[in-house]
Amino acid sequence: MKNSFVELNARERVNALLDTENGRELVGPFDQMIAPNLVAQGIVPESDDGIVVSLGTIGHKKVVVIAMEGSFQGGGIGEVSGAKIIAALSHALEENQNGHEIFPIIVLDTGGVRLQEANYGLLSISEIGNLIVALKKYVPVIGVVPGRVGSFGGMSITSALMSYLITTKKARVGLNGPEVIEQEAGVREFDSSDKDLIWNTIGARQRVQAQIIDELVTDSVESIKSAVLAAMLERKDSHRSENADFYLSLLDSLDLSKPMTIESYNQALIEHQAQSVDLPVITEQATPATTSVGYDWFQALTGLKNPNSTVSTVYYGDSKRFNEDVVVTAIVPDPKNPMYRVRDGEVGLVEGFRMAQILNHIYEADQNKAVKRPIVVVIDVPSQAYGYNEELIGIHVALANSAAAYAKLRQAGHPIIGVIVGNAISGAFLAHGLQSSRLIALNSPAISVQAMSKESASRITKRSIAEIEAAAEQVPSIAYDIRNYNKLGALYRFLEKITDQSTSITNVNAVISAVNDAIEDVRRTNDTMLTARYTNEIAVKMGRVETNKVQAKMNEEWNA
Amino acid sequence: MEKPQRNWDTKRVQKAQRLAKISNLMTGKYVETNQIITVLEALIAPGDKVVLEGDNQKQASFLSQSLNLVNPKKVNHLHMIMSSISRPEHLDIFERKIASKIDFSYAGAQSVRVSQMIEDGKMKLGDIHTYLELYGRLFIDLIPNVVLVAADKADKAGNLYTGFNTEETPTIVEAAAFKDGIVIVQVNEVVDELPRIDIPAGWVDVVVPADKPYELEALFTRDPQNITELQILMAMMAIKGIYAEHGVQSLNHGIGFNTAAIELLLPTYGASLGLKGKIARNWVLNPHPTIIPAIESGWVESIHSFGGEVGMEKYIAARPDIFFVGQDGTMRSNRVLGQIAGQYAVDMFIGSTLQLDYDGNSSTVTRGRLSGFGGAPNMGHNPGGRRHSTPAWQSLRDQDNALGKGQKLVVQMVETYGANKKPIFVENLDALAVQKQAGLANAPVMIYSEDTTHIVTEEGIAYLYKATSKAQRQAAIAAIGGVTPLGMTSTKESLDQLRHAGIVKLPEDLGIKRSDAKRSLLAAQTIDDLVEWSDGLYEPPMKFRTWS
Amino acid sequence: MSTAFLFPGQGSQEVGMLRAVPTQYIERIKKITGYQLEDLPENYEDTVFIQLALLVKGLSALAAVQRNEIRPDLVAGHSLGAFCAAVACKAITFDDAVRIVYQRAVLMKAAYPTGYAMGVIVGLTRTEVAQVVQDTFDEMHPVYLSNENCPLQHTISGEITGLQKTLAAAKLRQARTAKLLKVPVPSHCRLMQATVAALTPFINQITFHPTICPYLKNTDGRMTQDTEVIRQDLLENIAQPVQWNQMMDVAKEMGMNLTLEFPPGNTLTKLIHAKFGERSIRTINIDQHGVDDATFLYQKWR
Amino acid sequence: MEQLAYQYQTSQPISKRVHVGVVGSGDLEILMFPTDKSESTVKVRTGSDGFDKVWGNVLTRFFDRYPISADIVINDFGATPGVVYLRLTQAMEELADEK
Repeated sequence: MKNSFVELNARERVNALLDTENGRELVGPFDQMIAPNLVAQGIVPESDDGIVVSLGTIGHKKVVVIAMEGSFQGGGIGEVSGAKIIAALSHALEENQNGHEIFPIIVLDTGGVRLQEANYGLLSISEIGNLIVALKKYVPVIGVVPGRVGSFGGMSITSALMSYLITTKKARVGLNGPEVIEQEAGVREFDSSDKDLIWNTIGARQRVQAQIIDELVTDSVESIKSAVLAAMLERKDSHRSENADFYLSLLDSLDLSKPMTIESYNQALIEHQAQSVDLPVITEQATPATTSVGYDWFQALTGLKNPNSTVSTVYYGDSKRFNEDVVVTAIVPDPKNPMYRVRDGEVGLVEGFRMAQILNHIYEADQNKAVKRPIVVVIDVPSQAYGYNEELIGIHVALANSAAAYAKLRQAGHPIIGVIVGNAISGAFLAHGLQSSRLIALNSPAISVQAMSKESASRITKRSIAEIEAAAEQVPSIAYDIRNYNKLGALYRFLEKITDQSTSITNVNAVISAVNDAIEDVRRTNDTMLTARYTNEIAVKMGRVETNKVQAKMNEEWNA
Repeated sequence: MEKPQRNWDTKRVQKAQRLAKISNLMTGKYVETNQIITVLEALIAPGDKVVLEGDNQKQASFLSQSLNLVNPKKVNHLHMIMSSISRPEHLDIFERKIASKIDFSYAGAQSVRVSQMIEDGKMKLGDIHTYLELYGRLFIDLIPNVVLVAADKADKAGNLYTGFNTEETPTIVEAAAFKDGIVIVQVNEVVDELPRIDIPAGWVDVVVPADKPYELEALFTRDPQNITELQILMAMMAIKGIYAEHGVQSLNHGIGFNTAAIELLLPTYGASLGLKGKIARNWVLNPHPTIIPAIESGWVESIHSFGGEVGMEKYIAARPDIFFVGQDGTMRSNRVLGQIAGQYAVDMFIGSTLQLDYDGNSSTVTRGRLSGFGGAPNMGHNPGGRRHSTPAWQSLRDQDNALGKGQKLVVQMVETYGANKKPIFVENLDALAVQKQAGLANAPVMIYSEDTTHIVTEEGIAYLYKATSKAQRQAAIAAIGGVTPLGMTSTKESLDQLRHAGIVKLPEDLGIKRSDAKRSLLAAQTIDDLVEWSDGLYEPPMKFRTWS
Repeated sequence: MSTAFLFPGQGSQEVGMLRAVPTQYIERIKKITGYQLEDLPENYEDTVFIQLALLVKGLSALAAVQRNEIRPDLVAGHSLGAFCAAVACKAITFDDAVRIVYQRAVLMKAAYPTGYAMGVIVGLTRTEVAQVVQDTFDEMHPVYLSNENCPLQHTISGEITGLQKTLAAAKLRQARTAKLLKVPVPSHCRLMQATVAALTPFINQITFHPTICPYLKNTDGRMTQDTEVIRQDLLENIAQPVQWNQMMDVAKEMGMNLTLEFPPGNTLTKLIHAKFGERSIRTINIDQHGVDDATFLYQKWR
Repeated sequence: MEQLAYQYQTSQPISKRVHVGVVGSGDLEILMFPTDKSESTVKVRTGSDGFDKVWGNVLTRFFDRYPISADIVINDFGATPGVVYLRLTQAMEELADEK
């Protein structure tokens, strides 16, 4: 009888994939790198923080296998667990850059960001995504979603960045968990108690139809291992995160003003031929096209007057207001958007793919230039879109396209400077902002930086809102305010004196000057990655202490 | 000597009179579905002994619902005899004062209300019987006036097909048909030709097509997904330390995850011990889906079943070498014969329980719940008059006694702490309090200490039959009693002595490595795996569906 | 499908819960009792406010649900919730429920204006809790075993210092949780016997009507449709333990497979999940979904 | 979460470190580290409050039967005493494997 892979725990899964008993676990349980943030909140930690990293071979090819333990805290990514993945992938990247081929294999079983460490999860996931984009230049990054938890949240965005995804029919893959969609959008949008609906929408069998995963295999150690090996040997890559034109033309052909049936979507998908889609055109007009903090800052930073985009929620424009010519990007609300879950400035399907399209256009335009234009990202995104259509089509793929495009530009030498002028939440932030080389933030109490609304976090973690707020007093990463966010070391510059979100001359000048500094800093250090996030002074002292510990440990053990 | 004059056929006359009242409603033996209440009111008299068929699985639900709708002024003070009290209306007829007295065996699904109604005097308790006592007494002093039963199909003449779910229907019908009782049958379907005749028309008085097929519960399906490593460890110990040790050939498994684990380990762990063909060949067993891998890999020679199991029909039909299948190709179950076989004809009974006292008496009755018994008391005891020559039976023989005889193996398998993190071992069984509350003659013990030969916990096996005194017996239970208050009374010294004497064995004594107790050892880990083993013949009901 | 309407009792109240209650209900209460319900934090210390507020919260939701043509197959209310249940099965009218509850609360408060409360112990069996209560009993600071919410969740009622002592002792005997509840009176124990006597003539004046479905009794977990039995249950439940655990067992045995928990909170839904798991009974919580979405769910799953 | 600490006088040193289990629902992980002392220390973090006495009993029974000397770390997510004892004895088997 076949030996189930799904049944195994993370460590067993890793060992099952590797050629017999040749694995060497790195930063394992005996290193006792536990999550202090969990202990501080009265939650039992695990000695490996839910991540198993092993070096070894598959089919005699060198691999690093990384697996999430789904039964520990839903496989959520916190600081330590995130840092283990980041450190492992960093080493894998270095090895490949040095001509030593090593394949990263990632076994996903995760709800995404670990809500008890929220912002650490978001930071880590963006850094993991960046490394995957970099690694794909050398080797395919293979993802396996065996099932139990499946792959959700920010880690689904990560999954869409991977070259090739293998699952069993026991897996589910989606951005927002059913309970969160229900909480945010109501039970009529998505009934989280309706198992048929859930599995028919985001279960792996449908996900193959929807081209969101690449291969469905039977649940056995043998079949998963041979699928992984084949993907490695054949260097399989579906280029899922470079697919904007395909999806934009597809979305154009669909009526998404109401829930689509699964059959009609599948049919549309089969029949669809990718077409190139025109870029959005932004023109000035007499009256503002919308009202939002992000829109105001887009105007202020580009100097455009009442700009109006042919894609009502997505803006970009050249600006001469900085020391160098830059391109400014923004996502804004459209209260009349036919995509009814994307009316308050959320990042939805169109927004993710459009941003990717725009960025790819810039990439191509600058491809042969010695100096790549900086991108200034205006960040005011209240959340990703929570909706049924969004999950059916695969909003995480849209967000991954945007994140991948930002990462690609940065890695090609475009300084990406994010300016947090409004909310920076969850998947929206991962898609639009967190791939920035440097982040700058205003000090307004109206700004929230988080992974999930308090109401949803309360439902998922089974804690009351009062309990969550009390815990935030102890643990800055789960706070919602920008002052606490600054403590994590994630900001290049915290504009403490700007305590409102207005585009007053003083405010705008301060931001422009901070952006100029940031661009110069990136240029000076030739920095194309995100390491500055955890190597700066605040991060080393208090914000990312565990990340640095894990890095040091991994450095010690990788070559041991 | 002057012989008094009397009529010898009063019951027959009375039956004829009753049936005459509905002659205008009858076409042959048939009455219309919508006439059933009138029919019941005419045929059942106040004070009648009525058997209402509620088995473990099959329920005469149309007739029970209809009985609940009769006029209590016409029909009342019924003395109900039911093997299983399973449905709300089984109690509603007492609330409505249609019935007043009950004799039953099992009330798992209605145990709280049964307990309340007996306490409140709404239900007068005859007795709680083991199955065989109840069936037996249908022919002694609980002879029914009317029986209300269910069949799958009837033909025009009134012959019945009960098929897979024959269970106790023929026995109930027989008790009435040959003693001038009235037999009323609900049928799912009327057909021209039956697949086979399970009950002849001559035993049947009234047939009524039901509005809906009778209620049928899948009671014996355990999803392998929920089997834990502890259960696997205990199953390994049982296979090696009991099945192999005693050479158990014929047996019954109680229902539960513990026994499901054993069934799923036979083709893997059992095979690795080279036990195939040597143990567990002949079974009396409900058709547990978890037995499929053992059947498919050639472990099982025969299975006789008490009842059917939803979803197993096609699989069983395709395995007539194993199951009891009629010429028509469908299984016939028989609870009475199964119970007899389980009591008299097997080497071993093994099952779980909810409470064990310090002497090893076991009960599934807990506070406020008068659940009665399933088959366990019949299977789980050693009939004193039995004489058997199988190796397993003989292995328990007292060698010092010239007239000594063997014994049936009666094994209880429990984790020391239950799911609610409370000890399984208790000083006093809840059954005692329930006895007091309900005014029962006997405390509702399921299996008596004197019959229990082995107890298996996650810590080891206690071979209780080897204990020479009550104190030693208790020490043996304590030695495998974990950290329950009883277990904490066991010292290292006591354990060592008991191990030395072979009265207690730990996994290491059996050569079992605890780390091997993994789910990957199960021949099937999911319901899907069972379907695959069965070549797609097993069709799990919706509630066991695995989402994918 | 068999649908049960479930109504929570004291302890479920949350500051701000009256905000969503239509003003006509608040005015009706005022008209009947003269009591002005004001949703101020300090009022949540007062059992009269709490009881009337919970009643109106539950009954206003009930009216909305009834407008959507959802009918119960059985009803059960926990303690004060029993009055909502009695309204839901039409045994008493809204106005009469308000009258009785107001009278009941005033009498309870008068009997124990301060210094008394209830506590909850999780993780011990009823026998174990009874033992703790017995071992720590002190005539001067009396504490009694009260409600059985599920097999491992029981409440105790009595004088505050006594409660604290008993709760501490329960902790030492391995209770998972042992804490005071937001209930400022010692309900459901013999300390309320005089209150029962005082309420008797009042409740006897109320007209009871034939019920539309069975009602589950607080005092002994039985189901009944007998209005006089319901009257006695509503009267005596203040002085007797609520047999919630048994009520839910009986409901399950009667075929309950869908529950609608009325606001505020989700305590009773959580108890159902703890007792029966999350699969066998479908639960709909009105506080979580609102009446409209709850109706949508009811229609979808019924 | 409760953090509990226990100490036992023991006699049999262990030769290597071992790790078993997962901190998932109803389960726990156990790590054993060798020590030079003739005692065992056990640090328990458990998500189920109120079981300190049961933990003491499980450990006492374990060390009574297997008097090893080790520094032990346990992270528990609601395991029953049976599962705790299983994992402890599985750790013992892993220790024996090497020998």
